Amino acid sequence: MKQILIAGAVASTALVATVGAASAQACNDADRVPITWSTIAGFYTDAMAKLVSGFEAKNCVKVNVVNIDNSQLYNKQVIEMVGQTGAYDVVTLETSEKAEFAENGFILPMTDYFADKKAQLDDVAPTLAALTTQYKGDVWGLPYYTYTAGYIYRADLFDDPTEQAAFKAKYGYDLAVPTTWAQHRDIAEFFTRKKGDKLKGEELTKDFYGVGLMAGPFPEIQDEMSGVLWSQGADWLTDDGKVPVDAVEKAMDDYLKLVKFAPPAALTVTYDGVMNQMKDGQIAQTYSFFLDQWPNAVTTEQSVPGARMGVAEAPEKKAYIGGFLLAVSASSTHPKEAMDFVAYIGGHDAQMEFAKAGGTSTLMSVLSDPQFATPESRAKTGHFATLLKIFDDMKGFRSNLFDTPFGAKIYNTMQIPLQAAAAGQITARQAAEQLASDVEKICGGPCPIGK
Amino acid sequence: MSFSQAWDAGFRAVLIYIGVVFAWLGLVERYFGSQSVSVVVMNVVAVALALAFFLRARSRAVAERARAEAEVRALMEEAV
Amino acid sequence: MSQSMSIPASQTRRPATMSAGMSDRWFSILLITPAMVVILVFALLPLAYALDVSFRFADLTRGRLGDFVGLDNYRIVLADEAFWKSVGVTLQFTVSAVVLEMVLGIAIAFLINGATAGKGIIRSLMVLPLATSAAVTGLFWRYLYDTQFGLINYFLGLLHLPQPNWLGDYTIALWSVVLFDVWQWTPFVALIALAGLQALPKEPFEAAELDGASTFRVLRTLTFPMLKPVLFLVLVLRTIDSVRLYDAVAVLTRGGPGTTTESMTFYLYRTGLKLFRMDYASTMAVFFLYAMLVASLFALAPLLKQFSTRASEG
Amino acid sequence: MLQRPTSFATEVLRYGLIVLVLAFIVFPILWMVVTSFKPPQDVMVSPPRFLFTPTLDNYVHAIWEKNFLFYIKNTLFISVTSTVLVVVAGALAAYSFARYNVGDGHILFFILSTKMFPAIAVILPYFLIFRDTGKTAVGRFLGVGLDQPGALIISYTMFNLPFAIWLLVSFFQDIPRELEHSARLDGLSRMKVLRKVVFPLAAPGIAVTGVFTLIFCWNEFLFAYILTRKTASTITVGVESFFTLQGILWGPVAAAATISVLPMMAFVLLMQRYMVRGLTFGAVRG
Repeated sequence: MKQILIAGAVASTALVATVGAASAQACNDADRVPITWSTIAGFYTDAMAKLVSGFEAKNCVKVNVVNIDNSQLYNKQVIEMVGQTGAYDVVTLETSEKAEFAENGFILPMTDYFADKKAQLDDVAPTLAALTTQYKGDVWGLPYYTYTAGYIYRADLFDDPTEQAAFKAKYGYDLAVPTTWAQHRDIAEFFTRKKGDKLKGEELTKDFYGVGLMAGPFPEIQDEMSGVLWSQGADWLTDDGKVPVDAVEKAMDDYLKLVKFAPPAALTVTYDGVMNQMKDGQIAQTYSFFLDQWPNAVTTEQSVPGARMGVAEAPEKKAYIGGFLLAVSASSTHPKEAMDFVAYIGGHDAQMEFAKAGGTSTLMSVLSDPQFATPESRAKTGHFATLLKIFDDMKGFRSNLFDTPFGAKIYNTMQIPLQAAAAGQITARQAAEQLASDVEKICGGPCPIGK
Repeated sequence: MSFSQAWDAGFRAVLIYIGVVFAWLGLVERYFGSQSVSVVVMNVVAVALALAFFLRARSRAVAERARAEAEVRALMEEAV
Repeated sequence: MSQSMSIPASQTRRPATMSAGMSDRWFSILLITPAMVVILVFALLPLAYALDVSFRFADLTRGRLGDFVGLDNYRIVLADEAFWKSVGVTLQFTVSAVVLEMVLGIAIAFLINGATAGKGIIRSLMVLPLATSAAVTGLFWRYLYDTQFGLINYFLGLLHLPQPNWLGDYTIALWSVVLFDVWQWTPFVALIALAGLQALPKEPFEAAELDGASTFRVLRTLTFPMLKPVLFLVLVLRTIDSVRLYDAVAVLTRGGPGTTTESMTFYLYRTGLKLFRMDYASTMAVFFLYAMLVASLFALAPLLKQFSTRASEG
Repeated sequence: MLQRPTSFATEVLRYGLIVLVLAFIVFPILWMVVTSFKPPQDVMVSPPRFLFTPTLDNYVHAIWEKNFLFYIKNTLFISVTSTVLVVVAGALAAYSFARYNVGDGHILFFILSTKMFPAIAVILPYFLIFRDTGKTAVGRFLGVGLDQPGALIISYTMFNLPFAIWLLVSFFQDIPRELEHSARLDGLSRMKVLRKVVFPLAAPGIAVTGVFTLIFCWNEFLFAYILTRKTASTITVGVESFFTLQGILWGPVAAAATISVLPMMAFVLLMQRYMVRGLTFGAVRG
């Protein structure tokens, strides 16, 4: 039954020349249109290679993928855009960069391209679509990978009777997945132990820490703190484009209380450091942490005997939402093929393939596909259910940081005062004030917010 | 004054000019009412200092050359 | 590849009878033309561009260069407190790194120079830190410095010594960067000092030994004076490179924690390539060049005088 | 060199210190090579694992999947060409400064001052220059456009010439002049004097300059990252493909780094013999 259906589907797509005049078969390599896609290297590069060859089979296009380190991607792409070299046809943008690239005319609006493909647009998780694709009424591309944040923890520690009893005795309520940031801090304090103390009844051979933090000199500390800030009802930029110093100070204070329960290396690492610490059995839980790292985190069950990993929504249901957006460069010499590529990679078939390889898809149809909810695929897609809950709870959420053309510049430098405070060099108040003056210097006064 | 000495003195004079501009912008300008006045005064002071340095270097070079020639003449007379 | 190196032999085969003076001048200018062509074009063009941009409003993401703003960029940069802090960090790093590298480098050079066997192996092992880029060796130093997985703290733990947070503790982060720089560049100083030591003529040392001079006197009166030009040159080259510190900070600490290890060039990188304010970046670059020119006028004077006196001995 | 009868104790002390210094210098590289043979689960663990079942997967990953030999080929071509250009142009210029003192030191000062300008402020003008040369047919033919090796070769030649010239001037001045005068009297043309007498004598200086120029080209990151994209990318840019969304692939990056050390070490060993041979030939008895 299934085979016939697929055959039918393939036949219909071949008939309906949806894409490009020359059908795939008649295209020989000589006249393939070359397009370049600049993106970040990843586990899924082999899955990506399959996706790209899938696209090349259907379209008379040659796609070459340029891998750039995530911390350099922003500056490298801007330089190529400013130089109008046309080097990159399809670019990969972070959530905070979309507004800047759109405002400065670096990328092309795709609103009319998607005019007749409404279904594909609506399939993107609405919360994510609002943040990543929309700016000033236009659609600027499709997100193909989401690093929306949730909460990852060692479920075996939470279910251990001795720990549960000790926790209840100390804090007066049951040890369970935290629903408030205060509970999260209690759990962090509770599980911070020295070498020689007991954990689950056994003696610890090395120090154990209650929480893993990304307090290193990378633009991730602000992702962690976004959860607390947004759950206070505040945002990095108020509607009149200024940094709310008091709210940021409070979020920073909460963060500083947690730094005590984190490994000293927290001040030097980003998400891969936290994952290494989790896989080596050094931390009990993360702060609000990128759920796309779930396939990475679940391998703890092999490296740490008796470990079982759990994933849940971040406390108070507020955490960083974001994704990598595929957009078409304004200086591209083949915008039509580039847009087809964006639509293909962000489309259903490619995203299904991507999810099977362990990629965190952005489409509701893929996230809610029953085959990914089965126990066997837990190691790769166990976090999809949580993602659906997060997108549902944060429906209609928008952050001013992602709607200002200065968003990318703020996002790429705001970690400096925050990290200085985490390292104890300045106080939370000074960090908030420093951030406010830095943002004002970047925007040259209050930042313009273009919804 | 040989070309090499002139080049050297000229180069140092330009550095002095730029140095005065930087020092002025950093330290002195805040005491001036209008910026345009301060810029004019700054240029005058900077050019004056640079020129003074260049002229002093030139006069010292000329004097040194004169003394060297005098020495050579003295040696020549001694030899004859 | 870019410009042909061949100076036609026929052109320079002057008959020996031609007065040597004129052809010397032409010959000396001919010799430097290939190098000067490359240097002039590729030094003056960017300098002119940077100077031009430093007088304009230039936010790269706004596309074209902005309009003329006079000295405003200089006023802003001179009043920028973060800029002066990064200058302080750079000076602190340069002084400590260069002093350590020179002292250790020369000591190692003497150590190896006296070694009878295995000089070749020792010399090639010493090139190892430079054999691959700071981007990679720096990465592994970050791995060694890691408080959870690093080896340094693991061995310190075995010896029950305190285990510092090398890159996270803002009081010692800069010293960790200095240690990495010393590890990478001390062998460079040692190798050049060693090449200098081995190029020294033997006769004066044998004579000194005959009249029983103490090793210390030989060092003070013979070895160091003769080594002075090469050592002074290495000092100048190392200082210039240390003041332009970027790689070590970019790979180890990225200026963190906070801005405690943010060198001037890293602050310039952040301003130019993260905030894309090319106007401030060019202004800082011009200011940096000016400061280096003034400093080197004094520092290079003895070396230049020494070069020209030895040249005119001919 | 000092023929003083060295007692056994000082010899032991000397070699003890040398071993200590070499241990400090070699250990981080050794740990990198060890990591290149480690399977992923043994890399990021505490306490650090010294005993493990070695694997070649990292090398397979670096060479085949990340196509690292391509980057090494690029880097070799760019570095060696730049080094040859720098040493030839640098030696000629340095000889002229050492013997004829062209420009009375001012040109020398200007040359070194070009090294004092921060690379970051220079990178954008270079990017625009090479973008425009790349647009012209001649430029593309000569390979000096963006993402072509010529762009990096010119940049590296420009960036290393000042260092090479200053180092070589001091080495040239150590060569006694009598040898040159006698050669000139024998009727050799100037270029022959240079080739037959001066350069062989300055062999150690030229070798050291060549080695370090190659090292600077081999390790450069900023120009390579901005001026290239894929076809002309060097090792330092290639390493970026190991920084993935799942974190740093420590094993493969160690393997790639270990492979990229080999050509450099081979070159140093080659130059090593040349430097020593140059010594014995010269007026200085080894």
